[in-house]
Amino acid sequence: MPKIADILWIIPLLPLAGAAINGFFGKSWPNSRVNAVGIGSVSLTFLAVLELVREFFKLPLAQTPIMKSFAPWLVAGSFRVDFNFWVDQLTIVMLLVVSGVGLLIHIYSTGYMAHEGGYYRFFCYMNLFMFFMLTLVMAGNLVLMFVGWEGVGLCSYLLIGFYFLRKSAIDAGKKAFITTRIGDVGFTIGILLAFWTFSSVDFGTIFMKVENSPVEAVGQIGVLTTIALLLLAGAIGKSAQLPLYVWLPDAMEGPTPVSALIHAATMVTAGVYMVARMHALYSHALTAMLVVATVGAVTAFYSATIGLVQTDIKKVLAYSTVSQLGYMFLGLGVGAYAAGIFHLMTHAFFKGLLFLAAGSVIHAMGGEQDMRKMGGLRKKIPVTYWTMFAATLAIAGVPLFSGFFSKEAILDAAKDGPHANLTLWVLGILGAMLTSFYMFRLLFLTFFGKQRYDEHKVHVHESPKNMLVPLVILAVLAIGGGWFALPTMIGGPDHFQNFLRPVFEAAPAGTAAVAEQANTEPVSPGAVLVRSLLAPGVIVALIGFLTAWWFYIRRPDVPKKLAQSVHGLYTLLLNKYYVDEFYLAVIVRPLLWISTNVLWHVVDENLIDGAVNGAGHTAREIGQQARQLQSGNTRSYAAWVIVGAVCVTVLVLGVWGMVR
Amino acid sequence: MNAVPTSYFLILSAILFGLGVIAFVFKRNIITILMAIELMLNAVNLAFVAFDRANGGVHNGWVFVFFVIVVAAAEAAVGLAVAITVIRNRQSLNVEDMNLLKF
Amino acid sequence: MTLPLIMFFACAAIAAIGALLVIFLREPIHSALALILVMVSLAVLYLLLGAEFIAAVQIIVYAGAIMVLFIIVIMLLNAGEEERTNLSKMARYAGLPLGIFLTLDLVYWLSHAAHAAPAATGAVGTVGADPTRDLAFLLFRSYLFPFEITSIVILIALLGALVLAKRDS
Amino acid sequence: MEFVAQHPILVVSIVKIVVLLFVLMTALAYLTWFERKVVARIQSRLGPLYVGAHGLLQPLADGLKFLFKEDLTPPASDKFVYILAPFLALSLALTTLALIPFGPATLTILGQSTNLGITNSSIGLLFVFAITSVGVYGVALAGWSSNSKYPLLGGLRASAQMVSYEVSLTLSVVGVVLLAGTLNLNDLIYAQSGRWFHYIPRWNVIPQIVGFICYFISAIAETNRVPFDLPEAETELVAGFHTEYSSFKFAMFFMAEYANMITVSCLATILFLGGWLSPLSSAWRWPLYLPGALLLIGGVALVYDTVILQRGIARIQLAVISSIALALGAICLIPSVMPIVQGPFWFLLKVVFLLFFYVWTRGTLPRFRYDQLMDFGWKFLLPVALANLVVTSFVVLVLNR
Repeated sequence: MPKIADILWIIPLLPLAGAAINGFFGKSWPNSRVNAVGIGSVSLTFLAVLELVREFFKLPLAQTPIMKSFAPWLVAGSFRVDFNFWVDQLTIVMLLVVSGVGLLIHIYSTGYMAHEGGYYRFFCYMNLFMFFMLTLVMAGNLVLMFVGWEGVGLCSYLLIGFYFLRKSAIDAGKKAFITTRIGDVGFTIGILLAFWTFSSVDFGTIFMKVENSPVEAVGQIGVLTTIALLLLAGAIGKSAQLPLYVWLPDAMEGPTPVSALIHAATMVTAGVYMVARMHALYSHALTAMLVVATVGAVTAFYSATIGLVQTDIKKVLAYSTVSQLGYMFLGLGVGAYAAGIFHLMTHAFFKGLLFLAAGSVIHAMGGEQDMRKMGGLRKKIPVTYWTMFAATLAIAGVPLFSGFFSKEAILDAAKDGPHANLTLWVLGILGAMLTSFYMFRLLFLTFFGKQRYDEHKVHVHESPKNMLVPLVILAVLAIGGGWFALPTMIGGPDHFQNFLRPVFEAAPAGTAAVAEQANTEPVSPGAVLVRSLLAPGVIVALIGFLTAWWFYIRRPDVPKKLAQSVHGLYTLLLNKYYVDEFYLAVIVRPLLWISTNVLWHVVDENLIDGAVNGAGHTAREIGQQARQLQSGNTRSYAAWVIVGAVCVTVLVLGVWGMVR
Repeated sequence: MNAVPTSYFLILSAILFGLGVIAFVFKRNIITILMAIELMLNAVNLAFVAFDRANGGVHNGWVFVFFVIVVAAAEAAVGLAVAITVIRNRQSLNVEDMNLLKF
Repeated sequence: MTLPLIMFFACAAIAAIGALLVIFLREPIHSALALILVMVSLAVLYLLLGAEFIAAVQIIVYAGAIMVLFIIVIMLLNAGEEERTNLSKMARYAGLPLGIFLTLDLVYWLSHAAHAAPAATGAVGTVGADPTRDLAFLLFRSYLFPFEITSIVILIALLGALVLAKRDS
Repeated sequence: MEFVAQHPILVVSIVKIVVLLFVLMTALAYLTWFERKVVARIQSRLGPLYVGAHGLLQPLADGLKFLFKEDLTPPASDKFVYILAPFLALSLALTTLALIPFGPATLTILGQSTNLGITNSSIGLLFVFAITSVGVYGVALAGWSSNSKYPLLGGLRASAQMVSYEVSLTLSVVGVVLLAGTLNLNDLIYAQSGRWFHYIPRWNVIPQIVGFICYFISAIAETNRVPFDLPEAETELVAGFHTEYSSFKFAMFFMAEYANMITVSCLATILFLGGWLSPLSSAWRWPLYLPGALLLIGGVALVYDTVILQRGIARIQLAVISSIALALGAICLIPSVMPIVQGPFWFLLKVVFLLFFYVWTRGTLPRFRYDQLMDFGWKFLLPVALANLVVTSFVVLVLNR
């Protein structure tokens, strides 16, 4: 058996094959067979990844990262792009997350989508997404990464617009596509600039060259900073940060598994991954770092506030996703790359779980998404309840749950990391409080209190096995996913960060952060434990929980009063700060006007059409004159032939004669 | 006995070819025009054989004559078939009546 | 004045006259006969050039097959005299002068080419003991592939002629 | 005159041509007599009887008749071609014979050793075919130029038939050429010399029996003879291509047809029956006397006939003929002449045999229908000839290994 490391391409290609098969033949197939192909391919991928991990751990550190080029792709002068893959610890983490969570969600979908039309289409898209995501993660150069980048964008567009009969769905799809595209423009330019600067798009070369170039301090905008910021633009678009976050909430139009896989667990974290992958660059462009951190923190807080008042269960989760992504950016921005990735992983677990659980709830409620029409579901759907509860604890950052470790790591780095920045830290803390508040609000509204739905209309029922199993597995992960860092509670090492160190130690900031993480001043483990239990994050989480409990269990009438008392603020939040309206007025409308009145009516109709028609017209005129030659009389043609013959003979023989 | 100089043959072939060309332009009858083509081919063959003798040695020239003859046969077969069909449709042998293929 | 020369001039005259007749006779069948005359005289010239085999083939294929085909077609369509329409200005004004010019041009250059070419080897006849055998070797050894191709050409021509001439009823 | 002296070959050739032509003409004339007699016997009739003894002067009478008949030329006909056609037919038919070797190269005239035959081309066979292939024109042109329905149809049929059968004719012969490895007729004959088991002559008939049959059938078709005589099928188109012809032009067609018969028979003899080679073992000496002896016996028989049976003019005639026969027999017995005569003797014997075969088929077989004819030619004869060719070439290949 060949080593997976030698045939890395098999990993992304398996899902692609699945997609192709389902896409071409799935239409007439029964669901079971579609499942076999779809899930089969993904699970094979997962196994391949596991095998790869095994081999990877066997490798001596010297031989990592694995860099393999399989074929030249684009070769033009000095510009050369290969199909080359790059596998290091970071990639390993991403691979595990993507393929693992992906597999679980595929399984979940078999239950959730069972009665939907276009079943094969769904799985075809999902597999395609897996393909692109894996390409993105494993890519060894910027261009190949960009392929995956755009590919996942495409798949997300297709899947958001999965119910293409619903206009809202289609619009949401378009919105997602276009919004992210705005960021991608920056990304593309960034790539070109990178090539122009480093005369290569391969990570290896780029990193090497970056290492040898001086660090650009804050406020100093050099080429590295420019590249970093441009790439960041793409990341912001993809990972739904301010100001391009608007597409993500609408993306909830898609089926819930899609929201879970693409818009919570994997795709939206592509930006984070990209920044982490290019950490060398960012560590040398401190301005960019600052921007990253700021964007992250602000987004974290901002979208959390919106999350407070949303009533649609999936919308709440969407905004919480945005804010969690903000946390990741914050982590990256303050140089705690490992922490950021750590949060990425845990978030993949608990947010995926939350979405799936929400999906299960919606499934139970027969498609109802408004939390005000739920309540008291605790007894009806216990499994969903418990899993969701676990996820909520995790995201709220309750100690011993995965979210706690990652979030704490980020906040610590923000408080007293090398790039520490107190304002950002404060924003983070507040965000954390809001997070725990709205999450518990969601939990209480959904599962506690009295039923606010009509018993006879809605027949609440627990979801089938193939939906619950992934829930449970994810719940376990959501709880235990963070225990790599368990020792830190008593001042021990953080295994996750140690594992990632080879990747990030290149970055001075990263190492510093990690080092700082590793040896907080050596006091007794008990003290450390106490401190970590009394960390601000935990406290605010507690506050959030209590407020939520007070509002929605103890005194359910308070929220309304509050809403009336601070009515303006409430509506503002409810309407998401009127950002969409703002964009519509400021950007979309003018753009539309210009493209209609200028580009269309002036440029297209007069200039372009004019040119084209003109060309055609002239050609026709010439033809009109020339066709007179073609009299249709064979003898004339014969005569013409002779003319030609004479010309040739005179020419050839004449010239030949001259030569002789 | 001494041979005929090669140039004589070549000149003859040139003349025949020219006559073929003229016939090709001046005849109105499809079939005759096809004949004119045959005439030209023959002229060429003569040139081939003459040159072959002039060069002596291996008879590559003959081989080409051979191929020319084959092609001529094929050409005659197809050409006449075409002529027959055309004549059937146009009820005329005069090429000047077959002037639909224009403008 | 030697025998070959006499024969050459006789045949050349016959051939040239025949070609002229092809042009000036109006009855297609007469033109065909004139053409046959040309071919036969050419065959004799080939003999004179020592190309017996070619001469035989010339007669068998051209006179014996192709021209027979022509004559049969003429008989089938029973083609009468051709009428002297003159619709094509091009042919009328450009055709004749250019044709004549081409002829003279070729004559001029070919006669020169002949001078350039090695002088005709002495005896009528050929180098190899049995030229026909040589030709056979050439055809089936050196030129085997083209030879096969010609067979395919013939086949295709056959089918084409069949398809074209078949009256679809 | 000294030009001729420079080229004695011319003289020799001319002499040979004259002799051959004379012999051939008589042969043609008496071939008609022969045919009529044989057919008559087959149909249990007596055949020509009154003109001379055994109707032997019948051909002469016919010739005179042809000469003195009025020579009609249809006014609507294309005069030139109309006249050209029969000349073409006859001349071509006769030309072919120029290539036939009647005996081995033993004769010496004007110090030039030459074979019994006018030329000896290295590709004689091809030339024979070349000329026969051109033979179509006589018929076709005749049909066209008469400018009348029946001849036109006859001409079309004739040309189509001849062209089609020419293919299988040629193909059937290629086998022989493969075996001999030459196109020269003499060499073709020499290639057949020798014996199997000391007695069976090495003639091509035995290995090439299929080819022989194919050849003979297509030869009959080629010469428009029964059962392939559709071009002149009386019941359908009066007399076919020569309907409009009369008197001597008609005679020319007539002669051409018989000349062609002789030609193909000669060819068959050369290709398949070992030409002039004697079937008897050369170990014996007595076969040398055979020609003379036979002639003498014939002469004696004629003398008996003259004396006992005939009366009047016939007596004189037969007396002349018998004396000629006896004289010839005597000449053939002269030792110096004897070897020269052997070749022609056997050759003629074989040819006559084949001609008899011709007549025999005519006497017995009915006529084909046109589509049958074509089907037979293309769908049966051609494939068989091809198969024969393939097999032969394979065998040759194996044997040469």
